Amino acid sequence: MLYLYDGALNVPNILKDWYEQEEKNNYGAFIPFVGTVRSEDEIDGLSFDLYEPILKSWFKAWQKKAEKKSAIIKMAHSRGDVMLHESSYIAAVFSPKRRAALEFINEFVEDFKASAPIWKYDLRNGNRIYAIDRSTAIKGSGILGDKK
Amino acid sequence: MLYLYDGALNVPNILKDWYEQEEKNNYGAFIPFVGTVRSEDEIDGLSFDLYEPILKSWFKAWQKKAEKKSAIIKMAHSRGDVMLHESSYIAAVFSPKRRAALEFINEFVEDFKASAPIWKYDLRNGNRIYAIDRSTAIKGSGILGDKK
Amino acid sequence: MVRIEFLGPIQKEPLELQITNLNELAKILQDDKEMQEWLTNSAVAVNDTLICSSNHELKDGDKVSLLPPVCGG
Amino acid sequence: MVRIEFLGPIQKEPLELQITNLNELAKILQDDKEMQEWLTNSAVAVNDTLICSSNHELKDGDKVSLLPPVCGG
Repeated sequence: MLYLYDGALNVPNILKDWYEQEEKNNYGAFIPFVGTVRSEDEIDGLSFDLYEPILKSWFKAWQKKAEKKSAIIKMAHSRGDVMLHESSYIAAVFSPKRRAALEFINEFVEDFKASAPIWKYDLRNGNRIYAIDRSTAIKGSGILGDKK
Repeated sequence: MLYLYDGALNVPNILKDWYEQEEKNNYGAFIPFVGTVRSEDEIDGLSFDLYEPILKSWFKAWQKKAEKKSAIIKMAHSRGDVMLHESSYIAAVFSPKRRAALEFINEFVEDFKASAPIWKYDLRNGNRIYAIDRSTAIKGSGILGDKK
Repeated sequence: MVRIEFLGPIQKEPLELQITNLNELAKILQDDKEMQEWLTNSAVAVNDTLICSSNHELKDGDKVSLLPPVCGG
Repeated sequence: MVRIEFLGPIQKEPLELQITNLNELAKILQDDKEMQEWLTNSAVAVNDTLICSSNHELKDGDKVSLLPPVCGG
């Protein structure tokens, strides 16, 4: 399941809900990844835009990959502003086996960073500045660029 | 920190405590690994023996490794009986960066499985049967064996 | 008509254009100085599916989205 | 005297032995049929530090622990 929230995530509640949803379903390994806003470069926080239609189809493709390994994935992400030391992202895998779970969370989080249609802005003195230096062009980008 | 409990772990509470202990400490990534007892081979549950002196020194060595990467680790484990669908193990890393955190939890959990002085027993019809088939000889084992 | 939407940080209002493929869209957008860098680093979706060739045909009612570099988490 | 402890699933009471290195311990334990498999798959710690050579010297008051194959988690 994919959960989108306005503002920061309530991490303890989300982890509790997810654990309790699956605890009787015979998954031997549960690995959440929690992303929290760090204080660096004097930012006041981060802000996020999401494009839901493609985010949902991207997530659905990963759900199918998980299903093939008898695993499931869950993800929560913030929309809008998330201040310093608040959390904006949780991805989790539940899998029968440890090894598969560790590999899956790794691949999932890496592809999330490279492909999920989410844009990050630094909040700095009341401004919202696109974090282009930390952003990654989606695979296949540039097809409208000048071919000369 | 290393936390040892008699019986099953209260996973939501432990994750909440750990998250809240570190949320202001500027770690961008928090990755817990939760191990839960699966129903397989008709067991009723698992049971664990720990040898604390060596478990603590093994954990301390990993704390030092984490420190070198500006990360920290926490671990909780059960002593005694843990029944089906209850959890017996949580390992977690807090790290400034995602990549380092994913690598670290991976290495830590693998070494835990290979080296931590914990013995696992299947609970089956009131018997406690050493799970030798799933156990791993610690590196350097066999030095007292017959050299002939 | 084909609707063109600019996502995330691309500060540009949607367009409605009479075009039949992505190459025509590329020519139109390349004339806009402010779009040139976005064109080199953005991905393109037609009706919310990512497309990897500019030869892709478009039909009346299609929606084209430009997705600049991403950074979730 | 050196104290020998058998951890986890090895069902054996501790021993107190007058020995000066691990090779002597190996010889004594190899005479115990029930110990032979444990000897091939157990690690050895002296005073809670894992040891990788049977030439390790022992002194009065040392504690030797045998650690059979592990499986935490």
